[in-house]
Parts: sequence; C-alpha cells; structure tokens
Amino acid sequence: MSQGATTQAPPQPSPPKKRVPIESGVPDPKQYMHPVMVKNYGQWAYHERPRPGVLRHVAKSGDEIYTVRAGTQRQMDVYTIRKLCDIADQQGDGHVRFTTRSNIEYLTSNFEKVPALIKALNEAGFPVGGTGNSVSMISHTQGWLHCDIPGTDASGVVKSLMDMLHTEFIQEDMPNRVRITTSCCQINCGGQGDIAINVQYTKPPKINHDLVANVCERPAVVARCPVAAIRPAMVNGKPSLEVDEKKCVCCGACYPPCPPMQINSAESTKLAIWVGGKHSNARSRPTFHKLAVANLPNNPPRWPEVEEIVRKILFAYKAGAKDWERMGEWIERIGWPRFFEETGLAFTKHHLDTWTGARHTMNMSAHVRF
Amino acid sequence: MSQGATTQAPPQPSPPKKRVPIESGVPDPKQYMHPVMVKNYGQWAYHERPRPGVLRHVAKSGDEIYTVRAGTQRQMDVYTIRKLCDIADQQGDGHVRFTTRSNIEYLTSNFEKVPALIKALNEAGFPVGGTGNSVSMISHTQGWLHCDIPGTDASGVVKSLMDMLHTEFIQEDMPNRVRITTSCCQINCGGQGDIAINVQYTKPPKINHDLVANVCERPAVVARCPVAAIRPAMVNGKPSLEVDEKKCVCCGACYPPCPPMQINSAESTKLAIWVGGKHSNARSRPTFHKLAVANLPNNPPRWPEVEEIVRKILFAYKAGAKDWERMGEWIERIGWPRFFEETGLAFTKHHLDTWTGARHTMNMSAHVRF
Amino acid sequence: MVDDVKQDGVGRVGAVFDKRATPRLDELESGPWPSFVTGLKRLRDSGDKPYAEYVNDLLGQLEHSYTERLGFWKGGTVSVFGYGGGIIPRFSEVSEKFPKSKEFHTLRVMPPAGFHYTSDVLRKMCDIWERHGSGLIAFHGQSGDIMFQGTTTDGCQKAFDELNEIGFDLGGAGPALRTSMSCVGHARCEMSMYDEPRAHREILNENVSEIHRPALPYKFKFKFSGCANDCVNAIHRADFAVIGTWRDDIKINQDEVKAYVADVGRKYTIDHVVAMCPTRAVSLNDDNTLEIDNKSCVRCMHCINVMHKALAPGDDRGVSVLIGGKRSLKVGDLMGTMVVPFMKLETDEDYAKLREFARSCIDFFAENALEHERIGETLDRIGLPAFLGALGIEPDPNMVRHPRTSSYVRTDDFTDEAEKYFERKGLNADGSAKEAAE
Amino acid sequence: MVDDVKQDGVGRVGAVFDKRATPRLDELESGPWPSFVTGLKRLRDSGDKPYAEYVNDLLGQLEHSYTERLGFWKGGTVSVFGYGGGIIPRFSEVSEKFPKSKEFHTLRVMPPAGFHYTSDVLRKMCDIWERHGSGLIAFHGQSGDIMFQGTTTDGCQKAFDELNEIGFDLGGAGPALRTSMSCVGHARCEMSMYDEPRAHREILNENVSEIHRPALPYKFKFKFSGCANDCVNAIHRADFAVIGTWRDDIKINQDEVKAYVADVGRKYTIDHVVAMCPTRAVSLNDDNTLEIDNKSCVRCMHCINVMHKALAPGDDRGVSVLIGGKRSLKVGDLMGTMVVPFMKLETDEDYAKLREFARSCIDFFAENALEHERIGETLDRIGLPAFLGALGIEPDPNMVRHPRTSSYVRTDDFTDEAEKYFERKGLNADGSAKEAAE
Ligand code: SRM
Ligand code: SRM
Ligand code: SRM
Ligand code: SRM
Ligand code: SF4
Ligand code: SF4
Ligand code: SF4
Ligand code: SF4
Ligand code: SF4
Ligand code: SF4
Ligand code: SF4
Ligand code: SF4
Repeated sequence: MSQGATTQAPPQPSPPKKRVPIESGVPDPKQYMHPVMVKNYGQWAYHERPRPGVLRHVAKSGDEIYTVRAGTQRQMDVYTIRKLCDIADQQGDGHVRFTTRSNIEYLTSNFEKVPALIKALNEAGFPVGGTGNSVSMISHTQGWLHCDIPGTDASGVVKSLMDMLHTEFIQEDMPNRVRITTSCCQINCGGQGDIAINVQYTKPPKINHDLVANVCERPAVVARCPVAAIRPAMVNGKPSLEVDEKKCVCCGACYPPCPPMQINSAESTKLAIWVGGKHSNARSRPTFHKLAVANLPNNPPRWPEVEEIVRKILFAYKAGAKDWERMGEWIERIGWPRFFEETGLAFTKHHLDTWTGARHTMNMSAHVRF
Repeated sequence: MSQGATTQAPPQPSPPKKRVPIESGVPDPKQYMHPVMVKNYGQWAYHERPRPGVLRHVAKSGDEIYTVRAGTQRQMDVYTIRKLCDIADQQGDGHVRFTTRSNIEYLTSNFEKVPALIKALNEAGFPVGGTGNSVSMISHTQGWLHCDIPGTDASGVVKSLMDMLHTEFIQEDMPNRVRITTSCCQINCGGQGDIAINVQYTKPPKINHDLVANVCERPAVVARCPVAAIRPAMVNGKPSLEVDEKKCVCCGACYPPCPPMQINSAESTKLAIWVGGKHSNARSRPTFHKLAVANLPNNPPRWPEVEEIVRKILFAYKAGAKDWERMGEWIERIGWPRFFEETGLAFTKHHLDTWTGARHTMNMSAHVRF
Repeated sequence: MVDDVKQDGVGRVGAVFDKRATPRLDELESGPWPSFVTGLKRLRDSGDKPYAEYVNDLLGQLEHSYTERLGFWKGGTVSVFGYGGGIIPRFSEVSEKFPKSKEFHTLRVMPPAGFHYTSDVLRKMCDIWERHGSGLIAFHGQSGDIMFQGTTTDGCQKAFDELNEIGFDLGGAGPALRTSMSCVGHARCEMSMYDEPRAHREILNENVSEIHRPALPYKFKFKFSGCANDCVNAIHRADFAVIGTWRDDIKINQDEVKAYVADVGRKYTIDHVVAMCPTRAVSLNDDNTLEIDNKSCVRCMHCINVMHKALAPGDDRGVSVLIGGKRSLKVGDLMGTMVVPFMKLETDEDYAKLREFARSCIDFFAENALEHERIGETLDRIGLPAFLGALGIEPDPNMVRHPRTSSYVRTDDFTDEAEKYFERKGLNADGSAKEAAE
Repeated sequence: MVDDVKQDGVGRVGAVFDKRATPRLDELESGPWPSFVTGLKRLRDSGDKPYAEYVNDLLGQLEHSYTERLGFWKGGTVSVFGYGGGIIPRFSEVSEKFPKSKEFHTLRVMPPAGFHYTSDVLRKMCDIWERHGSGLIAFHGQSGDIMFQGTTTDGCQKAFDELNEIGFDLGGAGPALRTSMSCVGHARCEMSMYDEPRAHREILNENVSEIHRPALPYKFKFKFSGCANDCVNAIHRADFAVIGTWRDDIKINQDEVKAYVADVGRKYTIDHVVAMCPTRAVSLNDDNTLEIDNKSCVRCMHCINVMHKALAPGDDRGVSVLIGGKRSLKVGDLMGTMVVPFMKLETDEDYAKLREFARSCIDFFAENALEHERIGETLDRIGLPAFLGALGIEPDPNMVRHPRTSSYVRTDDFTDEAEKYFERKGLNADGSAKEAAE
C-alpha cells in the first residue's frame, strides 16, 4: 500500500529541476528546545503560576524554567512573527514554543527576564495571559480566508470574541480553564469546547443541476448523506441529484464532494452555540458539547449577536460555578433547567436530541430540578 | 376502541347461566387497611427499625403503626395462607399487606404484640426480616410450574437461593438493601436486580418444520426477530421458516409466537448471572444489570453452581461496599476490573456489549483502574 | 374438565390415587425458607378436597420438568363471560402422563391498591379457590395480580363469579391495559408525596374496559410510586410511571442534623451524605449543620433516606411522569423517559388532569404503535419531539440528561420555538424579564 | 502564476496597484487582540515584496466574502514532486474580480514534536515564505501543522524545497496518515508519564510514506498526551490517542496535604477534592491527612492537579491507547474507545511494541475500513469484540464503562473464553488462585 519515495510522482507543472524530497518526517524538537528543558527532560517536580500568563516549573534537579505566554492571531504575517522573534532574542533566551491553542510561550531560565518579556509583549500588542483559570485563545479554523466550504469566517469571529474576552485572557478569574472553539462549517474542525460557536445550516442544499453531472460522482455523494436523503435523478434531461427535504437534516455533508449542492446562502447559514464540551479526563469523562442556542445571524464583521450570547453564558458560569468545575460540570451540577434560566436562553424542541443514541441523552430517571 | 361490557362477549364454553361481570376494577384498599393507617393516611412523620423485620412508623398525630415483615414462598397453598391469617387474628390486629416482593406484613398499633407475632411466625416457619439492609425475597416468576415458554423453574431456584440467603434475610447486615431477581426465560419478567439470575439460551432454535405451517403466523414470527435472522422457507415441500445461525443471537423471541422454533433444550438452556441493576433513583439513576457470568448449568432441583456464584458476588459486595452503596454503585466505585478480581469471575469478549447503543457502554475516556 | 363423576372444582372429592414419586422436588422441602413443594403436597394430601388428585398430577408434571429440564405447558384460549382477557390458559403437553392436571389455567385478579387485606377477605379467597381451583394462590405476580393458579375452563368462570361478587375483578393479560401496582405510600410512609392508591384506582378504573377487552397494539402498564425510591420499580417496569416529587426546599431540622453528626461522626457524614449526593448539593458546615443547594438537588431522596429525622421533602408536592419502561424484547431494555417533570397532585382537578393525560397516552398508543410495539419503542421510533408534539406537551430541560450533541437537525424555526418558550415563561422575546406591568 | 513579468514568488516586486477598499475588514483592526487584518495590510503595504499586490487581492476577496457572506475558494489538485499530499489547493471562484490571488494554496508542514522553536528557525521560515508565498503563516493548524498559507503551484514546490532543506517535511492531507501533535509533556510538565515527542516521532516517522502518499480509506490521526489532562485533545480528535498513565499508588506528601488544608480550609478541601473525585476514592481524615483508595482511583488527575505539591502520579508508568475519536461527519461525533488500558513505555522494546501496535492499526484500517470511513466507524460497524479479535487484543474490563446489559448474544463458548481469561491471569480454570508451585 505504501510506496517508495520516487516510484510514483504525480504529474508536475514545473518540469525542469526535480528535487527529490527528503522524507525527514517530524523534526526532533530538542534542537530547538531550551537547554534547561533538555537538561531536565522528563524530570520535572512541580509548577506554580506567579501571575497570569507566567508559569514557573521546577525540576527535580532544582533547575527552574519560566514560561511567559502571550496571545497571537494565529494567522500571522511575517512581520508579526519577526517581531515575536525580536522579543525572544532581546528579552528572552531565544527559545519559544506554541501551545495547542496557538499561544506563543517564551521560555527562560532567568526569572529576572520575566518582567521585561511581559512589558515588551504588551507594548507590541500581544496580551500576556491564557494560563490557569483564564479564557485562553479560541480554537481557530480557516473560514472565508482559505477554506473551500465555509459558512462564515474564522479569523474575524475569533478576533471579535477575543477582543471582548481580552480581560478574561489576561486574568485567571474563571472557576477553571475555559476552552472556546469556533468552526466555520458544520464539519467543525475546531472540535469540542466549553463554548463552541459553530455554523449551523438551516435549509437543505439548493442544487445547481447544470453542474452536477460534470462535477460530482453521484454514487459517492449519495453515500455521504447520513440520512439517505439524496437520490440520483434526471433533471432537465441531465443526470443530477434530488434531495428529500423532509428527511434532510441540513448537515452539509453533501457539499464538499459535490459543490453544486449549495448548502451555504447568506440567509440560511446561521450560527449555533454549544456548551459543555470537554476533552480532559479530570473528574468527569470527556464529553461532547450540547446545543445552547441556534439560528444566530451570521453577521460580519463582528458578529455582535454571538458575542452577546457568549458573554451571557460565560459570565453565568463565572458567577455560578465552583472552583475546578468546567462549564459542563457546572451545568451538570446545577442542571439544565437552571442553565437556561440563568443565561436567559430558550429550551426548545430542537434541544431534544433526535440522532442515533438520542435515548441516552434523555432523562431516564426521576431526577428533576426546580 | 374500547367496548361496552356486554357488546362483544367472546364465545363461552359453559352456555347455561351467563353472569354479567361487575367491572369493579381495582378495589378500594381502605376497607382492608389497618384503622390507624386510615386515620393517619398521608400524615406520617418518620420511621425506625427497632430490629430486623420490624418497622415503627410514627404519624404526625403521634400515632404509631408497627409492621412485622415475614418471608413467604409466594406460590402459596390455602393452608399456608390460612395459617398466616390465623397469626393475623391471634397475634396481630387482623390486618396484613403484601410487599412488592411478596413478603407479608402484619400491621399492629400495639408494640406489645410484636414479640408474639415474631414468635408465631418463626414457629410456623416464616422467617421474619427483609427490612432495611437485608437481602429481601427474590423476585419470583413462573417457570416450569406454569409458564408456556420457561427454560427453568422459578419456585425451585427461589427456594434454593432463599435457603442459602436466609441469614441475610433475617439480619440487616448488608451495605444497602439487596434486590435479587430470577427469570425463567430471556423475556425476564423478574426485571432488573442487584443480582439477577436469568435463563440464557446458547443455541439458535431448532425448528420442528412439520408444525410451523399449522401453528405459526409466519410474517408475525419473522417480524419478532430482533436481528432479522428468520426467513420464510419451504422445507420438505411445506411452508416453514429458516434461521440464519450466523445472525441469530439466541434470544428466544421467536418461540412464544411460534413454539415449533424450539429454543429450549436440556443441554443448551443455561443460566447467566447479572449484577448492578437498580430501580431506585437514590443517588444514581436507575440502571440495568450487567453481565457477570454466563453458561452456568441449569441444574435442578437446587442449582448449586448458581448458588455458589451468587454467594461469591454477594459476599464480595458485603465485604467491600460502603454503607448505602447498592451493588452497582459499589462496582462503579471500585471498578469492573476489581469486581472480576474480587469475585474470581472471568471477563470475556461476551462481556463487551454488541447491542444497539453498545458504544455507550464502552470506556470512552482515559479513566482506568489497576 | 378433569373428570366426569362427582366433579367439583378441578376434580373429585375423596378420589383414591397413587402419589406421584417426586424425588427431585422432595429435595426442595428441606431448608429454612417456606417450601412451595411442601405446600403443594399439603394440597395433594387433602383427600377431602376436589383438588387433591389434580395437584398430584401437577406435582407429577413438575417432577417430569425437573427431570427432563423442559417445560410442558402450552397456551390456548380461555376467558370468562363478558371479558376477553385476564386468564392465562395452560394446557399440558404431557396430559397422557398426567391427565388430571391437563388444564391448569390462572386467573389474574387485581389486588386492592397497596396490597392491603384483612385475614377475613383472604380466607374468603381461599374458600373460593378450594371450591373451584387447585388451592394454589400467589401473592402477587410481578405485575401485582393475585394469581389464582390452576383450574379448568369451567373453574375459571366459577371462581371469577364468586371473586367478583366479593368485590374483586380480573386483571390484564395480552395486548391490553395491565394490572397496576402502587407502593404502600400514603398508608404508612413518610416519603409519600401523593395519594398513590387514589391515582392508581382512578386511572385504572376509568379505563377498566381496556383491561378486560384486549384491543391495544400490545401491553400497557401503569405503576405508582410515592417518591423517587420507586418501591414498585415503576420507571423500568411500567409504560407509564407516576413518581412523587416536590418543588420547594428540603426541610432541614438542624438540631437533628447535629445529633446525627454527633452520632456517626463527621467523616462518616461527609463520605456517606455529602460525597454521595449526585449533584454535590449537600455541604457540611464546620459547625456540623447542613447546607443544601435546593436548586441543584435532583430529588433523588438519598440524603432524606439517610437522615430522615433531620430532613424531609418540601411541601409543594406532585408527581413526575415517565413513559416507556419495559423489559428487553426486540429492542433491549428501556427505562421510562421523563415527559412530565412536574404536575401538582392534590385537588380533584389535579387528579382529573392526570387521568386525562393517562387517557391521552393510551389513545396515542392505540393509534400510533405498531403491532407488538410498546410505547417506549414508539417513542424511540418517532423521536421525543414528535411524541411530545402528539401529546401537546411543551419541551422542558428536565426531560433530558443534556440537550442534543448532534448538529444534524433542521433548525430554521428555532427562533419561533424560542419565542414560544419565552411566552410560556412570561418573558420578553429575547429572554429578558418583562417589566412589572401596571 | 499571477503574472508573467518580473515574477518572484507570488507576484512582482514593487508592483503599483490600488488598494482594495476593505471597510468591513477595517472594523477588525480595533480592539486589544492582535489583528490578522492589520497583519494582512502590512503584507499588502510591503511594496518591496513580491506578495504585496497578491495580498491586496486576497484582502479584496475576503472583503467580498464579508459583504456577500459567502466563501469563494474552490479545491483542485496541486502537489510537490514526489508526494501526493500535504498541499491544500485553493483556486478563486472570483478571480475575474481578484486576479492576483487566483491561486492561494497552503503547505501543511509538520512542526517539531511539542512545537519548540528557536527565533532563528522561525526567521528562516519567514524568509522562505517571503520569497515564495504570501507571507502569511499559521502557528498552528488544529491538527498541528505549520500552515504556510497562500502561494501558487510553483511557489508550493519552491517553498517546500527550501523548507525541506532546513529540516521540515510536509504534513498530511486527504485520505492519509495525518500530522500529529504531542503535548509539551516531558519538556516541562511534571505530569508527563512518558516521552511524548519520542513516541510521536517514532510512530510518524516510521510511517512517513503514509503521510506523503494518500492511500488509506480516509484520514488517520495520532495524538499524544502525557497524562489524562489530555492537553492535545487526543481522545476526541485522534483516531489513535496515546495517553500517559500509571499503575501504582499516587504519591502523597502528608505534610504538604496538611499545609494545603491549613491554607484553604477543611470545607473547601472536602467540597473541591473529596467530593470532586469521580469514584469517591479520596477521603479526608479528621487529622487533615488524606487517604486515597488507589484501587478505585481512575487516574483522572483531578486531585493531583489541585494539590500538585502534595500529590504526584506513581512510578510504574506507561500509556493507554484509545481508538476512534473523530468529529461528526456521517455518524456523529465519536470519542476514542479504550482498547489498550496499559502498556509500559520506558525501554526501547516498549517503544518498539507501541510502534508495532500503531502499524497494525493502520494496516487494519487500510484493509477493513470502507471508503470514507474513519476507524471509529469501522469499530462501531463490526463491534468491539471483532475489532479486538482482528488486532489480537484480549478483552479487559477497563475497556468498558460496564459489561453488556443486553442478553442478545450467543454465549455457548463462554466457558472456553473464561478459561482463556483465567489462564492469562495465571488462575485455575474456576478462577481460584493457583497453589504456589515448587
Ligand atoms: C501548554 C499546554 C500544552 C501544550 O503542549 O501546548 C498546556 C499546559 C498545561 N496544562 Fe493543559 N495545556 C494546554 C492545553 C490543554 C488542553 C487542550 C486545549 O486547550 O485545546 C486541555 C483540554 C481542555 C478540555 O478539556 O477541553 C488541557 C487541559 C488541562 C487540564 C484539565 C483541566 C480540567 O480540569 O478539565 C489541566 C489540569 C489543571 O488545570 O491543573 C491542565 C494542566 C496544564 C499544566 C498545568 C500542566 C503542567 O503542570 O505544566 C500546564 C500549564 C497550564 C496553564 O495554562 O496554566 N491542562 N490543557 C496547552 C496550553 C493551551 C493554551 O494555550 O491555552
Ligand atoms: C486547516 C484546518 C482548520 C484550521 O484552520 O486549523 C482544517 C481544515 C479543513 N478540514 Fe478539518 N481542518 C483541521 C483540523 C481538523 C480537526 C482537528 C484535529 O485534527 O485535531 C478535525 C476534527 C478531528 C477529526 O479528525 O475528526 C477536523 C475535521 C474535519 C472533517 C471531519 C472528519 C470526520 O470524520 O468527521 C473534515 C471533512 C472531511 O474529511 O471530509 C475536514 C475537512 C477539512 C477541509 C479539508 C475541508 C474540505 O473538506 O475541503 C478543510 C481545509 C481548509 C483549508 O482550506 O485549509 N476536517 N479537521 C485543520 C488542519 C490544520 C492542520 O493540518 O494542522
Ligand atoms: C414495603 C415496600 C413498599 C411496598 O409497597 O410494598 C417498601 C417499603 C419501604 N421502602 Fe422501599 N419498599 C419496597 C420495595 C422497594 C423496591 C422494589 C423492590 O424491592 O422490588 C425498591 C427499589 C429497589 C431497586 O432499586 O431495585 C425500593 C427502594 C427503596 C429505597 C432506595 C434504596 C436505595 O438506596 O437504592 C429506600 C430508601 C431507604 O432504604 O432508606 C426505600 C425505603 C423504604 C421505606 C423505608 C420507606 C418508609 O419510610 O417507609 C420502607 C420500609 C423499608 C424497609 O424494608 O426497611 N425503598 N423499595 C417494599 C418492600 C419490598 C420487600 O418486601 O422487600
Ligand atoms: C406471571 C408473571 C410472572 C410472575 O410469576 O410474576 C409473568 C408471566 C408471563 N409474562 Fe411477563 N409476567 C409478569 C410480569 C412481567 C413484568 C414485571 C412487571 O409487570 O412489573 C415484566 C417486565 C416489565 C414489562 O412489562 O416489560 C414482564 C415482561 C414480559 C414480556 C416482555 C415485554 C417486553 O416488551 O419486553 C413478555 C413477552 C410478551 O409480552 O410477549 C411477557 C410474557 C409473559 C407470559 C405471558 C409468557 C408468554 O408470552 O406466554 C408469562 C405467562 C406466565 C404464566 O404462565 O403465568 N412478560 N412480565 C407476571 C405477571 C403477574 C401479574 O399479572 O401480576
Ligand atoms: S470548519 Fe469547515 S469551513 Fe472551517 S476550516 Fe474546517 S472544513 Fe473549512
Ligand atoms: S445536507 Fe446533509 S442531510 Fe441534507 S441532503 Fe445533504 S448530506 Fe443529506
Ligand atoms: S420469565 Fe419467561 S418463563 Fe418466566 S414467567 Fe416470564 S415469560 Fe414465563
Ligand atoms: S432466537 Fe432470537 S435471534 Fe434467533 S431466530 Fe429467534 S428471534 Fe431471531
Ligand atoms: S416509593 Fe417512596 S413513598 Fe412509596 S413506599 Fe417507597 S419510600 Fe414510601
Ligand atoms: S435529595 Fe438527593 S440530590 Fe437532593 S440534596 Fe439530597 S442527596 Fe442531593
Ligand atoms: S497532557 Fe499532561 S503531561 Fe501533557 S502537558 Fe498536559 S498536563 Fe502535562
Ligand atoms: S486521580 Fe482522580 S480518581 Fe484518582 S484519586 Fe485523584 S481525583 Fe480520584
């Protein structure tokens, strides 16, 4: 199944010089790693957070490494990156890393350097924070900037929300860490979040019948539909597809393999907000996020309606949760009735799951809350 | 849909005197209820258990009612019942009730009568107990004595086990109440139990093809199979049915509508033991019982292999559970690995669920126990 | 009919017969638990009773089952005049060997709600069953019936007529409304949150025709428990489970709390009350008083069960209704699903409402379920939103463990639905509170 | 190619052009968070760079999206010599309006395990991307790639060649092994239970050809977290998640425990440590020391996270493997399922074993998955027993939340299976312990 590196090169547009790639794979991080981290690799004892955005890890050897974490826009121009490098060289030890959430981390073994690092970052417009019980950077996807199937933008949504959440990024005032994700189509590359802001299509695809025959492998498209709503059909004498709109759950899965099945439109592409997703295994098992509200307008450039709801949910959590409770655990304790009460959101028939395994989401007990 | 009482009488074998029934429905219990209970109906304050088998309920009025609970064989001859009545008349107040689990309860407002009641019951061979954290009477079904589809007997299994559990019935030494159920076929009229002893068929039905055509409505039988393993077929020139043995899960659902699909045989009808079922909503939600061990021999008259396993499980629970933990909650806390360790039972591929929703039974987390 | 001379009940009085050998069953006579075998033998040995020889053959057939490890009864059709159900007919497959007990039908008879009896009425039942049956009665079947076990077709009618005269009626069998159960509740239990026997009787007796004339797609069971301890196993074992609950705060007697803690210790209290509350709603203060976050409490009953002198349910009482519990045929076991989180149950009107709702569920079931489909399966098949829609129930977050995790749903009317919700709650269309009017 | 004269990288150096109006995007320049729009404008305004005009049109198209509320990119086929994947090709659907950025392909480049960089290597990347691309780089994509965003087909090859020369390689796209992520772990974190970068690199690099030549039924992702905190979201977002864990007891420093309790108080400790342990394995003694029932502990990390000076994981360390996490296409979201509860991961042999197991999962996937089916879907389709059977893994109770509740299974070989289990555990066939031999 796997092939040698040179046996089957795909057709190339630039014929003259064919450089054979070096299949070096994943680079060894130690060549870039801070020497104190290399020295104490796998031998760390404990850590502290001297202030928001700063970590102090102490090795069993007694060595220390300080981390200063700052937010970035992820989609960075080379000027931004070079600025970050300048700070690493001038105020830091020249070693950085990026976190799972696109924050940059400056590593230094010298505590004295921390204040200057913070100052330089702040001056250059990079907020220092994102550690401990803060709202960290939002999981960022591609959207209109790059993707071929987006219902909205990602960078703009993230920027708008992080502007609002800036204070919560630079403080550690939440009950536990807050992980927000966005996704610019229902595929949802951003994954599960304490709060997730995802595109939700609200209408079945409109089919551009003229294009189907040329662009789409019809059996493949039919196979992609999770509810078997797509049938091959002849339309205007041409082979096309048709959708049973009663069955269609507006998921958009037919769109990537068959772009003439236009799922997006300025009117019907909406945003939904989900809550209580969690990846960690701390206390409760990892869980999926659950629908809070749907049908929010897709309103660039700043999506104020989304901002408003995120704020409501976040501050209800902040006010109500006990220390160490993640969003979902807070809701689990106080109950969904109170969640809807405290956030002022509506509970509708659409909140009742109808997908495979829906029964497992139902209350099959006398446990009720008032 | 419902019909008047007289409009459509089914054909009657005894034609002469046709007495029209009085459709009186559920009798009013107050006519039989102890007068102190009638007087304080819905006005009770608290209760105590002065000793195993005895409850003292105190009403808001200050009135008291004492309950003495005793085990019965459920399937009672009139002599046994009259003996119980004699005790009610001579040592009690003439009022009794039966519990959900077929125990008899003597109600008296006079504490002085309690010792005599206990004595009379014990002398007549009715164990006093079943209250509080005891092992109460087993959920009893019909079996060979009466049912038309049983794989085993019920009365015999219950008698054998209750003989063994007698001490646990007359004491309150368990961490919480223990509810055991039996079922004499896979239909399982006994329901969920802390420990459930249920018939488990191990082979697909053997079809008596000569009888199918006369006895079975073929489409109805085909429809009953949960895995669509049954097909209509012609066998020896007669319309019959055939079973895809690769699909068949040996559930026996085809047997009641079509007795020629013989699911029972002396060899292949086995017993399985399940644990951790719970109906109450106290603490955890109600839960189904889970497979502990299968393939135990169906060994009348005393099913010693079953007895042995029930004993193992019960005493592991008794030794390990915290007060108020039900069987399933104990296991939930200590984990299934330890359950199998402490009971000396085997964990096999058959313990992995394969039914609808199996995924929800899987460990989708990093939570592990060693 | 077992015989044709001096026939009375199921057989002849004073019949002379050889006792069947029952070596296997005999082993079930030893041991401390009351023995059904001893009981059956007592019947067999009642030479003055019509059922002696009948039970002798029954014992013979049962011993045969114990030897062959197989059952030997088959079904059939038997009923009493005017009714279509309530009898479980049994015909022997080995009647050539055990001819006397070739018919062994059972009458399912509905008990008084809460299973209360006087010795007097029990004796009357015994007398009737001595005359017309085997003398074997079960208190009670798993659905709550008194099971008069073992008689002929003719015996069924006679026994029923006499039982019916003393105020008892047949229960359910087949695709019908079934016999119901309610816990001891109001009669004796301080946890009881409504009048279970009343709810039980009103609903069943209003629909008694559905019991007696099987015409539903499949069985339909009600069960009534006074609180979430669910002493009649309603949530799993009833299509329609009624469970008592309350809306206001748990009542705390702090002196009794302190007495409890003084008695068992702090660590014990923490490990068994605080840490066992499913929603961490209980907290033990440093001064040994208890704090309960009542909005988080799920009314599970645990803390009240443990500290029942110190804690008690609130006063604003009523019931929850869960639909669709059943055992495993076809789809696997189902627990009931919460469809009515709270319904006040105090006044006559409250009870009338519950009866109405019960009736509407039976009607829905009759009209929508496929053949041999329980209502829980119907609910799964059409989905909870459609089910609620059909019954005119508004969605409520108490119906779910959590809202949907799947985005596969068409939500274009979400905003309308949200507005309906706010209207129901008396809020503005954006969920904000209305200004106090006038 | 955007133009044909003085072409360098994606455009002409010193091109003269009108700036596209971007009124909507301009609104995204205000506010405290770093602005990608400001960054893009900086690129546009770099007249000395080849990408200035290119980014100008890109901004134009993006503004167009903000106005129309629609996306305007479509896919296609672009790759570099020798590889079949690793490039995400983008062609504009509105190139008549915005011709310069009509191609806007992305290179997915695998980062060093754990995302470590020096300023030096970052600068080199910037230089390369200035020469051959738009100047826009993302650290990182959600799968962990460095995304060099925006270039022509030709630019892809050139940029790749130079990146490859400085030690970087393309990541995954399409139906292939995908780029992986590992947490900071061993490099800095005291919770780290194994050498994540080592596991990450050994597995990916052994199978690097699967990354570069998409030939699997669908994508396949690995992720590596040093402990159950799962800082790279492996369980949900990887087909093969490796999570650090330990088998022996949690290490307790009782003095630090007392210090913690003294600091935050007993009630706080009870409510936030004792009551939050998912299996009630933690108990606070009356003398402010802590007791842990290690056999009940599920290694969730909570108590250690909270009291990390007082508590630490044990020394007998290794990993769990969960299979089948994915986002929601077709079947709905799946979490990974535990298939290897524990595997020691210390010696070279241990790592070799993990590599072997990884390879066998990829092979299983290649041979058994349907087209466009993730391995989690395959697992669901064939069932866990068959999946384990295919991979030669023995069933273990840690794989389940609980054993089956459904009786619908054929168990005639149960006793054989049980014997195999006892044999594996070194027990007698009835589950009893073997007498100590010799
Ligand atoms: C740097 C980073 C790992 C990396 O390789 O990049 C990281 C680093 C640490 N994580 Fe994490 N986590 C990182 C992403 C995550 C993620 C994934 C994500 O954010 O997408 C998770 C899972 C989130 C989820 O459940 O959805 C995650 C769940 C945790 C938890 C569990 C929290 C909980 O209670 O659920 C802990 C434990 C804790 O907080 O003490 C933790 C703890 C830590 C500690 C304290 C570990 C240590 O001893 O060093 C690290 C410092 C955290 C801090 O910010 O104070 N880390 N951590 C990631 C920083 C992301 C960021 O910039 O915000
Ligand atoms: C770039 C990235 C988002 C981002 O901005 O970070 C991304 C972008 C796309 N994802 Fe994704 N996914 C990205 C991480 C993810 C993740 C997160 C992860 O890997 O941890 C997931 C969820 C986990 C998973 O694998 O399920 C994810 C789940 C999907 C899916 C749904 C798969 C499923 O089985 O449900 C698709 C659809 C598909 O494969 O057909 C998809 C498809 C796509 C495509 C290729 C859309 C398409 O079908 O044409 C997107 C290309 C966008 C573009 O123009 O660059 N992407 N995608 C992430 C990859 C960057 C990188 O290489 O580092
Ligand atoms: C008499 C009876 C009701 C009836 O109408 O017949 C009854 C009576 C009481 N139950 Fe029950 N329960 C009765 C069957 C049940 C059942 C159903 C069953 O056994 O089939 C359950 C559900 C069992 C299950 O979950 O599978 C049941 C679960 C409870 C619980 C919850 C226990 C738990 O922690 O899970 C309590 C609370 C408690 O124990 O304090 C309870 C509490 C009580 C109390 C203490 C209520 C009270 O304040 O009076 C009663 C005295 C119990 C005692 O034995 O100490 N009762 N109780 C039933 C006696 C059955 C028997 O003879 O053993
Ligand atoms: C007599 C009794 C067992 C006992 O000894 O106590 C019983 C006996 C039978 N049950 Fe049952 N069930 C009895 C309570 C139950 C219960 C418990 C309950 O009601 O709380 C259940 C579980 C709850 C439920 O309703 O699901 C129960 C679930 C079944 C089922 C499975 C239904 C399902 O949807 O899964 C069947 C099969 C069927 O209906 O086709 C069934 C069928 C039967 C049949 C009619 C067998 C048949 O199809 O021919 C049995 C007749 C036995 C006989 O000869 O008397 N019996 N059955 C119980 C009724 C006595 C009474 O009226 O009081
Ligand atoms: S979430 Fe959808 S639109 Fe956004 S990057 Fe992923 S596939 Fe593209
Ligand atoms: S949008 Fe989803 S449900 Fe509707 S036709 Fe397309 S694939 Fe099917
Ligand atoms: S469990 Fe089966 S055999 Fe036993 S009474 Fe019920 S239906 Fe009959
Ligand atoms: S035993 Fe069950 S699975 Fe097998 S054929 Fe009969 S109904 Fe189908
Ligand atoms: S269900 Fe509740 S009210 Fe009824 S008897 Fe049990 S504890 Fe009492
Ligand atoms: S009733 Fe249950 S949920 Fe409510 S406070 Fe008591 S233990 Fe907690
Ligand atoms: S997953 Fe565990 S080991 Fe890795 S960084 Fe997070 S806390 Fe540390
Ligand atoms: S690691 Fe988690 S499960 Fe284990 S003792 Fe600590 S809190 Fe409990």
